[in-house]
Amino acid sequence: MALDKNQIAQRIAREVKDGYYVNLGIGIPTLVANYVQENINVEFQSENGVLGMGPFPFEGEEDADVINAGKQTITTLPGASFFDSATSFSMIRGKHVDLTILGAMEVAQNGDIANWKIPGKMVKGMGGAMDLVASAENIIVAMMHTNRAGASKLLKKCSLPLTGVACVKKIVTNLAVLEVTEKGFKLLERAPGVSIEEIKAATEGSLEIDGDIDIPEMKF
Amino acid sequence: MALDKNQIAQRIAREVKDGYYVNLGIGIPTLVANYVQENINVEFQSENGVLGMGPFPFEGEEDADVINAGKQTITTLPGASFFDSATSFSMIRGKHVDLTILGAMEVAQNGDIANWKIPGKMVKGMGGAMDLVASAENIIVAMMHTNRAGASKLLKKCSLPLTGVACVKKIVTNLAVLEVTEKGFKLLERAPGVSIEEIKAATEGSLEIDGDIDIPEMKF
Amino acid sequence: MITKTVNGVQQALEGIESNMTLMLGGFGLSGIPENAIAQLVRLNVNGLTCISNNAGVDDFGLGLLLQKKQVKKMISSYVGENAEFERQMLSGELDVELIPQGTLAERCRAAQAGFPAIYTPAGYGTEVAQGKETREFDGKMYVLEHAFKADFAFIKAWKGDAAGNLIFKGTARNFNPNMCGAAKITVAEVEELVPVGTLDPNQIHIPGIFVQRIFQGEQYEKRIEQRTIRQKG
Amino acid sequence: MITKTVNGVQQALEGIESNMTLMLGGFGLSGIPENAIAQLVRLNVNGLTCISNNAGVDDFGLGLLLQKKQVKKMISSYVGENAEFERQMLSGELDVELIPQGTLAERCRAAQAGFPAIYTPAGYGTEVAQGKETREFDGKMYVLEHAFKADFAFIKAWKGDAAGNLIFKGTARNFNPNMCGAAKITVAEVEELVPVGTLDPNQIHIPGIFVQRIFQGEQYEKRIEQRTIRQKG
Repeated sequence: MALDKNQIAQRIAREVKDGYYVNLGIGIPTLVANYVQENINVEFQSENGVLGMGPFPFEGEEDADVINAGKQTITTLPGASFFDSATSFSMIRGKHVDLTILGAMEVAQNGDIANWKIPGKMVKGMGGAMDLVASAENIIVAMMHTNRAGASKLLKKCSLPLTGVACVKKIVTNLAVLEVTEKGFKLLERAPGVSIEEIKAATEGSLEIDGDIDIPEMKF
Repeated sequence: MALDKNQIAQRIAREVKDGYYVNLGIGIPTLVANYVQENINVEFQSENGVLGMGPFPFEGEEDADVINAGKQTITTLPGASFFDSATSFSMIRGKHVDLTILGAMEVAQNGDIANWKIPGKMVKGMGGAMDLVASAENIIVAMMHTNRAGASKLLKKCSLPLTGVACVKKIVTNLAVLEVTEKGFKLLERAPGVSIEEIKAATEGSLEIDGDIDIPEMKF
Repeated sequence: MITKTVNGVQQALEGIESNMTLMLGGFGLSGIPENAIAQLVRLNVNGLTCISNNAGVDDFGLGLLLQKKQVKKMISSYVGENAEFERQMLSGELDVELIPQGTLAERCRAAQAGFPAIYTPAGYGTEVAQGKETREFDGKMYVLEHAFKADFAFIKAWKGDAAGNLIFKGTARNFNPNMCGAAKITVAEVEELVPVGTLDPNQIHIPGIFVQRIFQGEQYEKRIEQRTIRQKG
Repeated sequence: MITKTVNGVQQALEGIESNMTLMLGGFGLSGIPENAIAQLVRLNVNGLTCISNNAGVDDFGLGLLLQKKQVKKMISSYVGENAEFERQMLSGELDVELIPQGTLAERCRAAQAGFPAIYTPAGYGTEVAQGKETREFDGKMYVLEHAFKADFAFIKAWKGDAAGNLIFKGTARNFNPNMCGAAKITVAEVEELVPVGTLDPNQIHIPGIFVQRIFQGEQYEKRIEQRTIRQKG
């Protein structure tokens, strides 16, 4: 059965290792924070200028001066720090942030990502996404395998304007976990009960499968 | 009579205007702080990371963590701030410091300055001087008109390795105040009792004199 | 000490004219120069180019200038919370240049620090890099981006003193420090103007040299865009 | 929270090898990583390239490494207070690259911030620019200077916590913040390691993400180079 958004987040949380500084994009990536293993130490960075983000505040404790990049009120944990935007992107551009998790409209089999603009529609902007994908060593995309019209979002080549080139390392969708390799999307795991045929059908880009029988179901 | 070092500093102090942020080099420039008019507001920046420098500390109040670019113990005045080296040179490179006063071994009539290296001798380094002269809008050189051997330090062309090109605006020596113009060193003022002939004799570079009789003696 | 205090927002904005380029601090509605924006509305200057990460919401922040059609061009990284903005952009009334957020921050910092341009990897291979010089260093591609040139920078800080020293609070810091000294005139408004000597010289975020004018804002709404909370217990 | 605390200077310098490139904070003898330098002497690694604004004095700071001939090359802006340095330099034992102070700071900051190179006006038209690319922007000439690449950065801060957050004191700040995160491994030594949560998140000079290892130095001499005083009354 295909995963829901929370399950995608839960699966991605397994990629978050002890000692990682992590930047979470808006949408599914934000949910990842809820599933990080409790016995590891992780700090969340938000590009508007905070490291060591905690949960949302209790009612009445919201502070207009303490928000995340989604403009949501947040709290900070002990050891947190605030800083300016240039310093924030120094952390990102300088590869001090270990893992970036973000959503996408399309990913190409060479790792190109498109997630900021649909020609003809209102364009809201790239925010920090272009800096993040141009710099991060490790980028995981969290998204549905297909769009609302049923078309694959894992493509030979992106059709939408790019956010970054050859940068995505891993993709976790409602159907599968895939790695971007030189040969295309390498299938690593299937969602429980989802067949390889289903994944093949939903993937327009080149799908690399090492021995059909061995693709394991996801573990959480 | 030619000026002594304190008198050179005293004359330069008249160039320090209300509201100026000033960077003082080592040597005669350091003395300028003693002569700034009392009724104007000036702040001294030191490139090692302090704005709002005050006088030396009283005995027993020295702090190894509060020094100037000459490595001397200092104090700070109300309104002072400390910052890192990159920020310090942002102030300098970004033209936020209004006036730089520094010493020189040689100045050329096009405004070139040499003050950091004598080939064949031990070279100590340029410190912040190259950043200062490359960036400052207003650079005044404080120096003796001639070197110990009696040779002019105001030259057609510098013979020593340069610190910066076409940057010096004004020179105050023991003999004269001169402005760097397209035609060369324009004589603005003479030291009290020093003749134009003496200044001509001590200046190897092109000396521009607007009507010999009108060159006034320095005022303090 | 050099004094930067001006007598309120009117004096703070003296010299503002139509068709100028302005930098405005803030991320979303957090840390925006509320009093300066209100005065820009009152002065009714127009044809403005605004460098600001976001464009406010319909009835707050830069949205107030957009409502009155005072803005000719926005240079931002994200402008998604503003219906009037969308209308003007789609109708072509408003010119919009979208640039990566880190590039925005660093083009401000370059102006502040006297750098003419920077090489950043952000936007390489995308339409952001179109028409721009690109260059390889150590096998990675970078885009040359130029320092901004602005007439005024409007900054919102938490505390400040007459020397122009500033301290920011929380994530309301954001672009504000990077815009200080990045325009010809930097105008800082603060929630609290404290006596000189009160701020620890060791703990000043922006030394006064980067600020030309400072005043205490009359009031701050500090509106919250997304009030997210959790339940107790 | 990610913990950076190590068990003293020995553990802090694990992985140091001869022929590495090191960054060392400090201006003159102010804000130098005294404990790390002492350990480098004990470890007797040599062939080191040291990026540091100054080179210490004969019997303190980097001078201790020079005495033991552990340094192959110095990259500094000013090296004037050290007789042994002078001897080694003039005899050709020691390679010295002198660069402008602001360029030194910004080449560190470029490494920290992921910029491959910067354009600075400093040194244009001088021998510092020889063999380097120069370029005109808006009628002014600039020199292309590359980000440093270093193995270790040794930082001295005033206070720090287990998360790696740092606060500096006075002008002992200098190059230290710019070198944090500018090398593969950043080792911070502090006068006081305070409990996590003690430092105000608003007042941290360097967030812990830029620091890999932190420890409290055993002792600090904090020698004064030029003790200048005035008379009372």
